Amino acid sequence: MSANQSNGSIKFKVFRFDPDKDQQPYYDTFELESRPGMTVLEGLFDILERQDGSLAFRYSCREAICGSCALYINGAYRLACQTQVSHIDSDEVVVNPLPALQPVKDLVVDMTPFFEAYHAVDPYLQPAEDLKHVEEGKEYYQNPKDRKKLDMPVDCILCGSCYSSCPTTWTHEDYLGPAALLKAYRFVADSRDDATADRLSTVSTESGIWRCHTAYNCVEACPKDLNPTFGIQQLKKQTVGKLLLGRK
Amino acid sequence: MHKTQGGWAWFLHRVAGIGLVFALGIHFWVTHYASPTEVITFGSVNIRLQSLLFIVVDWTLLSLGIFHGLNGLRNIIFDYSISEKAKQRVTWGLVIFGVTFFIYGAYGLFAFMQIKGY
Amino acid sequence: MIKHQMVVVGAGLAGLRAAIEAHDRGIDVAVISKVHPVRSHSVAAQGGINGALANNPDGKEDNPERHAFDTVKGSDYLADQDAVLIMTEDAPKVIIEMENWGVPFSRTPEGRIAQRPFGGAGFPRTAYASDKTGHALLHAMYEQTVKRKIKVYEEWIVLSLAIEDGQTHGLTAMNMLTGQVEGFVAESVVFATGGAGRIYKQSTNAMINTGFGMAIAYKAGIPLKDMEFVQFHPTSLFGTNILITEGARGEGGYLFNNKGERFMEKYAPSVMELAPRDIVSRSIFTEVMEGRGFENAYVHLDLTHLGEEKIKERLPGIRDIAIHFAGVDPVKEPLPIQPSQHYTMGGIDCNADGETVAKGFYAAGEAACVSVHGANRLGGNSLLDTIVFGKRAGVAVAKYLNGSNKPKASEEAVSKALKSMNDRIAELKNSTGNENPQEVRDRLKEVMNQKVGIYRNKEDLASALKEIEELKERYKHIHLNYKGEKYNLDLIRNLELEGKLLVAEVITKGALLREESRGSHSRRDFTERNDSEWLKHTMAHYAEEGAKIDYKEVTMGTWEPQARKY
Amino acid sequence: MYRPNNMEVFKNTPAWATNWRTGMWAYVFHRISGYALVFYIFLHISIIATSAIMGPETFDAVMEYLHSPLFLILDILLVAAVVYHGLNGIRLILFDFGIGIYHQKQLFWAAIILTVIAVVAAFVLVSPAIFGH
Repeated sequence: MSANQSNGSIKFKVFRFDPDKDQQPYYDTFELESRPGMTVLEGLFDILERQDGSLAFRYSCREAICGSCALYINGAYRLACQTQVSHIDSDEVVVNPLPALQPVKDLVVDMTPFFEAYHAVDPYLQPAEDLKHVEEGKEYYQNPKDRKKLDMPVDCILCGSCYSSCPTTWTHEDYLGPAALLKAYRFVADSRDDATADRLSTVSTESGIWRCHTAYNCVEACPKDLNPTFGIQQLKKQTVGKLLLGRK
Repeated sequence: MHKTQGGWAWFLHRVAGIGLVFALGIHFWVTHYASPTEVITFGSVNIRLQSLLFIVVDWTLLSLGIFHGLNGLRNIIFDYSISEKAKQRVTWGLVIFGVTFFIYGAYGLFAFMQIKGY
Repeated sequence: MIKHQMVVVGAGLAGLRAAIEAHDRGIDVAVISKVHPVRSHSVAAQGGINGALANNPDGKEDNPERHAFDTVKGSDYLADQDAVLIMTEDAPKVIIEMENWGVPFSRTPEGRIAQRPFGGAGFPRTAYASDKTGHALLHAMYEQTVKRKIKVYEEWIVLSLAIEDGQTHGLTAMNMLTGQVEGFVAESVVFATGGAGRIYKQSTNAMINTGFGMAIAYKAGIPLKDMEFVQFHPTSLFGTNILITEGARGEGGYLFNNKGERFMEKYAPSVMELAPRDIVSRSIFTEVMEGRGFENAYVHLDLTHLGEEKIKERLPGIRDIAIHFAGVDPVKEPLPIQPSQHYTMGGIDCNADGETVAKGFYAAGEAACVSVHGANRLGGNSLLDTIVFGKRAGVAVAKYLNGSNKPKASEEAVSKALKSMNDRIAELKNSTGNENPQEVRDRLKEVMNQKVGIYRNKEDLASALKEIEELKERYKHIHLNYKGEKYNLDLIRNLELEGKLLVAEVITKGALLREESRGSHSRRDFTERNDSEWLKHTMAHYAEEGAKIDYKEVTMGTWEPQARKY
Repeated sequence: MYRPNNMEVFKNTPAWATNWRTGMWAYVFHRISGYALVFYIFLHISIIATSAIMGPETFDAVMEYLHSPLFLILDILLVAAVVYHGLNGIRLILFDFGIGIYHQKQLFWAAIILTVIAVVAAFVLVSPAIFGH
């Protein structure tokens, strides 16, 4: 805990920018009362409610499941709601929006390219026709071992941290990015899904899996401790497997 | 229908990479570090290239080195948002450059191999 | 003016399900949501969704009737029994449909959907996806809307309804990114705007659950039903009040007071920790009030005996939450928990097809009150409610729009609403009042927490009502701190504040008038349930001077009210 | 018109200034050594091929010139680049087989340590040639 926090106050240095009005982004510094267990999101609310009503940021669940408040805080990609002020090893909390996306206002960024990539991978279950008729009106069976393969990829909250942290997205605007590719893997790994060939075709392009250079930034950035790189490598492996062996 | 764009390039890049690891190991050891005080001469290269192993190694280095290097460059260029047309141009430009260089390098290699028993 | 046949407001499970159903029936539908769909509060549901699938070996005897009985008993007989039967009969179907749509449910060894025990249920009938069931369901539901390319107006907040002479014409909504208010002309509007948890200081709800949707409908002349029934979840994390799923007790967690006693044996000896939520909440509250809590604020939820493996497999999300937000690892230590506001049983009055008193206006999900939850909702029934009644609303709207006396939405009515909304915003921006809206908001939350909480009495409720009236007066003189256009949270939150005040007033007034204890509504001064006088729904109608309350019959059926013992 | 990667507006936190963790260093070193080796391999082929084509005398003179301490030391840098690029390449191929994705940091450090050993060994081996002049 830093000196500033122990005496009951904490500085928030917050990125401010309205592309319609400001030539340049700038930082505003706010002095806040700190309290035990205070999160960065609570700090932002304090600013909004008590100091500066013009601050813009996204919020919803405040319990690290909705994915609204991914920000770049003191040198790390974090969810503002999940980050306690006292865990930040600095005199001030420096809050930036996700860097690789366009700012709309202050901490709110335009997530359009992120969700375009998500839409591009056909993110919905495409069950096999024969599966559908096994037992009318029943669930598709899936043994617990197959279900276990989904544990990691289904936990994605679409917060955009990985997308923002990936070196390829910094230079390539059409790159699908870690989250969308992990979503593609989520369905490839699902024993109920029958569209693997189509899915692999969709992602094995020059703006898809081959643009992943395993820098692991996505893994470092993920606030849910997921491993998009693992998913992408599985997609590469299966694609090359098909290429060489014509595996179905 | 399964199709892939970039899958072969990616796969061959890795095959070439593995080939280069082995070939370069031999190349470095023999030419630079086995007897570092000795200066390489045309004669010593000529003699070495009598053996099949070194013929294989040197041709491998020439071909895989050019492919792996230029495909690596292509990979880096493709990390930037460029049009499909530009991607094609880059690919063909690199192919032409690579083939030309390979021919030139091959010409050099033949220079060692033609004069037997120098 | 933007035109659609049907506009769904709210992109949680209920809203998306209604939109999907209507889309599949050929309706031109659009969804409006103030957050991206996957940020909706449905995502935070943890424990599971109830349905008599009979997949669990201990639940082979389960069927929709038994599910309905548990629900009715849990509701303290205030639920409409016909609606409950509709829900429980649809339950297995919608759960299987969701599975077919890709929800990664946890599985039994045979590969079928796994089910766990939940409070107030006679059998293990809660289907789950580890402890992130809401997340799994909402993402799959959103994926289906992506598949159908359903238009979603993301980060648009609906501000008012255009309802004239009992006929729906559309609504007005603000594009939060630009601050522009637009009119939407639609023959049919479905409100699936969620609950009102954030009028309480301590709530497990998302920050977006302000009850604004309920208030908009209420102001437009649609009555709110049974609003005094507010569920307090027994186990929220001390401090942040983040939900700790009932599944934690379903998997075998124990509650301990500071004497190390499993105190539930005093309150519900036969089902212990798995009593319905109102009973467990009151028990915890009583323990703390009588000095057997820790730091006079919380008790312990102990999971340590479940073992690391089970916790990591069945409750991984709970473990993450406990570690990140309380610094406690449930594998090693008990969790500090306390009850806090969790669910709004009441809502926009509608029937099992989502129909309200206004033609073309429908409601579904937590914003609606069908009513299937009555005075106390059982865990696992809310996810079920959203999907069953979301779907049914979609069906009903499609039937209505494809019907012969096809209505015509009037553009003038929407223009009128648009103009009055723009005037209202201009008025707020130009206000020179000296009231700080933040003080109003803070005070409201405080009042609700202290005086309209788990235990209630006449004195507290009357004083709360008086204070809310004062706050409403103060609200008229608030000023904004920021008057810009783009993403003006100050403006949006203060427009929502009016809704919060209206909803709070309805809750408090209903609670004050209801002189009995039923389900979650627990009066110190009227401790018994009084079926002869109070077996009826509270209906609140908007009026300028304050809510007008009258009552409506409860639809009974097979089950006659009996004492509610567990 | 939408420009997703306009880093101009993010002068205060450009994306490339974020997240410099192990994997990112591995990636950047791989890129830099890659650039260097592409440049080098064409230089190398040009010099060898040209001098060989010009005849044994020219070749021997060039070789004699390149056997100076300066170039021997530059050779060690070359060893560093080649060994790192090769070992990290093997690391990447292991990932492609699904091996070590959850141990990428350890693999990176293994590559670095082996590179250092190779450089030291190279230095020890050629030091007689360097200091013998």
